[in-house]
Amino acid sequence: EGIKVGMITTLSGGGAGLGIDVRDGFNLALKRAGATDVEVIVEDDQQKPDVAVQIADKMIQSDQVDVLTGIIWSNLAMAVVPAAVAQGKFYLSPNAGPSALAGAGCNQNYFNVAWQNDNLHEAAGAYANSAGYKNSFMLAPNYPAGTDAITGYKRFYEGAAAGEVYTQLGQTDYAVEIGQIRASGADSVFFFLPGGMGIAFMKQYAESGVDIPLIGPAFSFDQNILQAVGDAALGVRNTSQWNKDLDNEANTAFVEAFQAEYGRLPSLYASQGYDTANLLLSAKAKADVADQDAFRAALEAADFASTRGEFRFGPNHHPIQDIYVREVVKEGDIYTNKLVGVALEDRGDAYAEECKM
Amino acid sequence: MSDVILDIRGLEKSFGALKATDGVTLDLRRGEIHALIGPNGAGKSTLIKQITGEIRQDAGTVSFEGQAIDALDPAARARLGLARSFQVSSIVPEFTALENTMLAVLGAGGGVFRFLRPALADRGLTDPARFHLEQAGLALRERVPASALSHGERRRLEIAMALAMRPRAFLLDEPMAGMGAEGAKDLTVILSDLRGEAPILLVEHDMDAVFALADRISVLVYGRIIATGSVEEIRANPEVRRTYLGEDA
Amino acid sequence: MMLLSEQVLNGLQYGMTLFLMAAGLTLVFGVMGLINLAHGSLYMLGAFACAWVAGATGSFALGLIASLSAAAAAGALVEVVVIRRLYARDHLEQVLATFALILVFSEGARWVFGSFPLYLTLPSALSGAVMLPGGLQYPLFRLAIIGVGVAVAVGLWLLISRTRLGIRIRAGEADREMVAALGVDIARLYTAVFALGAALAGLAGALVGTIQSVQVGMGEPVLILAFVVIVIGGIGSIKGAFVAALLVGLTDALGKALLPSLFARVMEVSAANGIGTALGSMLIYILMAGVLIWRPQGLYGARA
Amino acid sequence: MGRDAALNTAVFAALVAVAFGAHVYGAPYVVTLATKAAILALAGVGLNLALGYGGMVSFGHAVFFGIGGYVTGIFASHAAAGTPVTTFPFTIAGSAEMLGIWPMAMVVTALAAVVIGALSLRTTGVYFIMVTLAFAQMVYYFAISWRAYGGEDGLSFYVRNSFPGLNTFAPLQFFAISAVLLAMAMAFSALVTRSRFGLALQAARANRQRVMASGIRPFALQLTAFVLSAAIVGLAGALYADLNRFVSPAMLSWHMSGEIMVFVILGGVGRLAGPVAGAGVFILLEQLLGGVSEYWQALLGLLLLAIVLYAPGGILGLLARGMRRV
Amino acid sequence: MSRLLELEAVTAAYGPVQALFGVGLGVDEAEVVALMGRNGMGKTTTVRTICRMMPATGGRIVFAGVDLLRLPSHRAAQLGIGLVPEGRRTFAPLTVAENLAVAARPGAWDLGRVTALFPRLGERLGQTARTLSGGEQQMLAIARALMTNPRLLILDEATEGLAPSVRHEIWAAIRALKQQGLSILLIDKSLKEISAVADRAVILERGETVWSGAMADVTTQIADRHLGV
Ligand SMILES: Nc1ncnc2c1ncn2[C@@H]1O[C@H](COP(=O)(O)OP(=O)(O)OP(=O)(O)O)[C@@H](O)[C@H]1O
Ligand SMILES: Nc1ncnc2c1ncn2[C@@H]1O[C@H](COP(=O)(O)OP(=O)(O)OP(=O)(O)O)[C@@H](O)[C@H]1O
Ligand SMILES: [Mg+2]
Ligand SMILES: [Mg+2]
Repeated sequence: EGIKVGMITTLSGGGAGLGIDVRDGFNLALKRAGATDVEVIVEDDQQKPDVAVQIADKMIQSDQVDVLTGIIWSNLAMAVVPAAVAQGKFYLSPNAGPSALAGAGCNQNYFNVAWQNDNLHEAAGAYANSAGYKNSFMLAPNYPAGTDAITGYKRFYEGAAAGEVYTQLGQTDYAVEIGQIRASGADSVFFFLPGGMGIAFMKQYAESGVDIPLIGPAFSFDQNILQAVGDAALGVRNTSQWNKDLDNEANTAFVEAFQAEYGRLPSLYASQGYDTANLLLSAKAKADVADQDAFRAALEAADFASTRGEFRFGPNHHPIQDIYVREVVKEGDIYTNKLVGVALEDRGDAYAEECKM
Repeated sequence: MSDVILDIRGLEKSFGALKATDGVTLDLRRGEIHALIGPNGAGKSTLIKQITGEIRQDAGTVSFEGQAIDALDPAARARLGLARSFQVSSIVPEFTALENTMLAVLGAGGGVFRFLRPALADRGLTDPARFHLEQAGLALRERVPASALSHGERRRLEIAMALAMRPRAFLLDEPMAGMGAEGAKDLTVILSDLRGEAPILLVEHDMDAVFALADRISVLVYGRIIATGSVEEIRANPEVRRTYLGEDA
Repeated sequence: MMLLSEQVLNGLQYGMTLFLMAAGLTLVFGVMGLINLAHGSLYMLGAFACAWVAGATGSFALGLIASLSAAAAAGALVEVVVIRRLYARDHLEQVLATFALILVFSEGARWVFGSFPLYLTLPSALSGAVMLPGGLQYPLFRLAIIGVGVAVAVGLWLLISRTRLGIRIRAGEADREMVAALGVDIARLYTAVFALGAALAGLAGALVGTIQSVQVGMGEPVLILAFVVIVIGGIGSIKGAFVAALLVGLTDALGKALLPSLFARVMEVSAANGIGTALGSMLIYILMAGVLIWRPQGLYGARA
Repeated sequence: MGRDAALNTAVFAALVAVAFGAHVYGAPYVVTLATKAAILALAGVGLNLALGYGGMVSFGHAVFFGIGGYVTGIFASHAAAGTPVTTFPFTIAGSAEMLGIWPMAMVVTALAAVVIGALSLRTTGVYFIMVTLAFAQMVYYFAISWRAYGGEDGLSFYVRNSFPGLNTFAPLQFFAISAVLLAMAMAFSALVTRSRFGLALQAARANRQRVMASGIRPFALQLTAFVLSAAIVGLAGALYADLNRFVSPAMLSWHMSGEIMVFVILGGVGRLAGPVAGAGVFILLEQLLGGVSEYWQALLGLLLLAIVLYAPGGILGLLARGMRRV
Repeated sequence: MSRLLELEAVTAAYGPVQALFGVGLGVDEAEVVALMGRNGMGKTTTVRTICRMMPATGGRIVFAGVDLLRLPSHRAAQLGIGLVPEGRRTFAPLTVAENLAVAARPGAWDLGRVTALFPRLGERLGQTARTLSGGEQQMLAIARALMTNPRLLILDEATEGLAPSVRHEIWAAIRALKQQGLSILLIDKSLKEISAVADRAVILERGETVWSGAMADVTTQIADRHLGV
């Protein structure tokens, strides 16, 4: 018997690239598995929380989906997930992992297949230690994900803080912050600036004549963004739970199939979409979605070949996984990442203890 | 009670180097039409604006019915009973002639903050408004939007609105302008009757009307009153004839 | 001390960037009186055109030319097809129409260029930092932006206040019908002005896009900032826009640089950071509200 | 006049018919969409009072929408958590009663509007547009960094507030609540705009000088209208928060102000049912086009353009002309 | 004498409301024609149709041999029609000098000559039109029209709001312009002054030409019937 999936994701406007990758990765997995009995309804949330809520209502009330997925942004997830799981739907997160949903607000029907929001930042902190940095300058936008980022970094980073600066959300000019970095005497710069903010920052940083090494989470270094940053990103170390050269069978097959299907290299987000679909398929093979408890148990088993290699869920349904260090390199004409090491092994998250389910 | 309704003393107003009014002293008495004439740019409209409070004077005082009103804003002065007409018609274009006039009635009568009863069904507003439209010769045009009135018709509307305020003193800035020969004739009759109701300070370039109506005339030249007197005195004043009337004889 | 002088320079530089972004809008909004929400889209178009042509040909100069011409052409087209029919109507209908244009431009750009940011980087002659007198390192390209900004400011000011074309544009804003009745082909004049405004938006997009990111949606924040600058300066005043841009740039830079540390003197660091940054984001709006409450017609605006 | 009233009633009736029809045909989502349209139309009716009749083009009305929403969200979340909203200067408990929350939302919004309005009304025209935007942006950035209530992530409260005798979770019943409030707001605004106050207010929009010369202070008129307008928008914000069971700074953003304004203009500025038609048509187009192409927003833009170009005075302007011809 | 301007059975409407129902008039080279009628009878509307500020719905308008009916407004002006509009319509935010520069076209009238005609304007070249007194604005409107060096000057109540002495000067100027061969179409309320300068008169009533003929033939009876004086 089939299963009905509602995918709410961002397909228009400035953030569309991420949603498109998640969707494409998800669809690729279904296609490769020949899963014709999984019906996917995709809707564009326009990156607006209210629209996402209304689409979720529609999918639950009218389409009567069994599983929801697809949301990219934490604030949209916060708007949709609690009400959806309260109505007995499963939600599989292919990207956002706000701490509220990992800790006290966790739910038995909510599974995160990507990471808890802090994870990549924590890994960056761990990497900073191993690289011998003692005095980091930290930079993130002034919103919850930004404060989480710096909190995450500091959770593992043991050195001193040369500066801790929050920027305006959506800021595009970083001359002031770069000036502060220059004056700070830092030996390393940790930054979390997703999307266009990161592009602008790295370009301006490269031109500024400051040459303190940068570290950041994968979000500013994904396949699509790197092409826009260009040389300015070369050599920068960043942390990710995935990379295209991760050596496992599932990943090799995924990267190859994705390129063949869409004519571009897959990104982090595509891999997450792909894993989410495979998790779903693995559970479907074991249990009927109508039998919630059985289906949930099947999901908890996470019995699928992840592109990340080892993958399992912690007690709060968030991944326990390795997080790697990558370096930006140029392969021919294309800017991409190369694995250079492991930052954290078998990392769960800091909020699991608060989760009572 | 004194006969002086409006008392203006030593008004001064400069725009940069230009003295638009330069120590103007003038009064308006019960029952009279006091005409104010003078060359273009002499400061007549500026003087009116200082009386209504649209422009603050640099020096001098304006008292109305014995009370100094220098501290009041235009709305407060209007509520005391000072009504003006504008040299360039100032109407609400999307309102009909009737609604424009109702606005004047409303301002004079008060009770603006009533929210629920339709104004157009409010006889307290519509009746006086219709009456004054009729007076100004616009009875047939009451439902026409003011934006669709011809220039002369707008001038008439301007008059209707001044009348509708039922003020205690009128300040009329060139009411005859644009009225056409016939309109000027009608208006002369209206104003002549009106002075019994409230005195009129009349700024006007139409000398036929001024000479026919005025009880007193003051002549303002470059911010200064150079003469005040009866029609005959002013007509005979050689300086007025030269600088203003432009008559050689 | 070094930091402060660098931040003042950053503020001035950011102000010049803002002016460049606002320049086209001053012309169209301040002088023609048209509320053009699609200004940001033309800015985006310029950046995309530049990135695309520079990418294809390897020449930044060709990219700049492409950005100017693409934006000007789009501007002229928009004026003839849409805007022209709206002059006589309520200002608000222009708002709706140009809002619709944003949707068309943004999604159109995404359709043509894809959803991912584009590559646009500095020409090598202008890349890197130079040493300023006083020992301050400063990116060369930003100095170039300052230069272009000043040139545009002077050029626009001369155009508007000193040429007959400028006089006619302003007269047209005051009374279109009357200007035409005096023998000026106002329709063509406005198309030309709109295209010029668009070209300036496109130029700004190409230049500023070079140091920021070239992607769909990049025009939106610009739009608001540009309006802020023009309004603070006083609508229709090029000088005002220029001064306001510098003022906003300085306020923003110094606010960001100083507020958190100022708050840190009276409270704990992370709280100070949060509050300082929040206040920093609001600062230019506080500035705008303050200026307008104090001078309702803007710094150099004519009192209505 | 009679014709306009008929048109306004017809537009409102169409919205109600859609909702009830959808309920009968078992499409609860369409009922939810109709509810969204009704709530946004309510905000539009509020804005129209300031913008359409008062000539105050506010580009910051999202601030009132958002404040209404946040009041609801804060009260509801405290009610759920069983904590007081504040203990200073006196204790205010959380609440999940719509009838209690609405007046609260309206009062708080109105207070904000008094402050913002009094300062903004020093300016006119485009300056007014931008000052109102400035205030909205300040509140927006404040909300983004206001950790206590979620910051940028917003605030979820999982359950809808309750209305005595109704199950607010049933889409049709919630629609009914919204539609009744919309109808009341429309009736109120119809009365106000025709009253003495409305006459003076509309005059003040077109010609301040004349209004002052008539002895009326435009400032008082406009501030009153601005506050009334804001209170209605605040109520809409409260309902919208309940519809989504969620509030976030997005409700305060300039996009939201712009969207409400677009509904009003699209429907027809200064027309009673304009916002209803505008919100309805916009949401309808969004739904219809969403499935057509990934680039549906471009199509939406083109359709909006067509409406602006060929329907001066918005949708209702077009309908009114159509009726006159018949 | 040749016809410069000819209107035949011109009709025009403001949206759905028809305002002109059949206006005919002609102006010859170097001729002054007065257009007369009570308030709201269509004088200004006629002038607006001639200047193409509003479309005519029917009839014929020919200027200097060119059919104006389909031409845009600025073409009519470029052909040599200069307008002093009702209500002045000076460009408020522009200075006096700029107001004059907007329209200037080469010819006998230039800045020097118009300021000689209106010395007051000469003193106020740098002042914005918004702050001019009413009469000063009127002078500016006339001067502005002259700066276009028109073949036909249309004056719609150009002496409104002017002090008597200035009015005398303007009438003198009109006579001088006529002498120099300029054609003038004139609307004014002062019958006395019109009589002294106009060659012919055309009287409108409810948007229609009801009388036209030599100025000298405008009897008191005609004036009483059509103009109310
Ligand atoms: N705001 C201002 N700035 C500068 N000059 C001004 C201002 N307002 C008026 N003036 C000047 O002050 C003088 C007086 O103007 P006012 O309008 O009072 O004249 P007036 O006597 O009414 O003339 P008219 O009979 O032509 O209407 C004029 O020279 C005018 O240019
Ligand atoms: N903008 C408009 N919209 C609709 N109707 C108008 C408009 N302007 C004028 N009318 C109408 O057209 C008719 C002719 O007006 P016009 O202005 O031509 O009169 P006029 O002879 O110039 O009068 P006046 O001596 O008052 O200037 C009038 O009935 C007037 O109401
Ligand atoms: Mg005057
Ligand atoms: Mg006329």
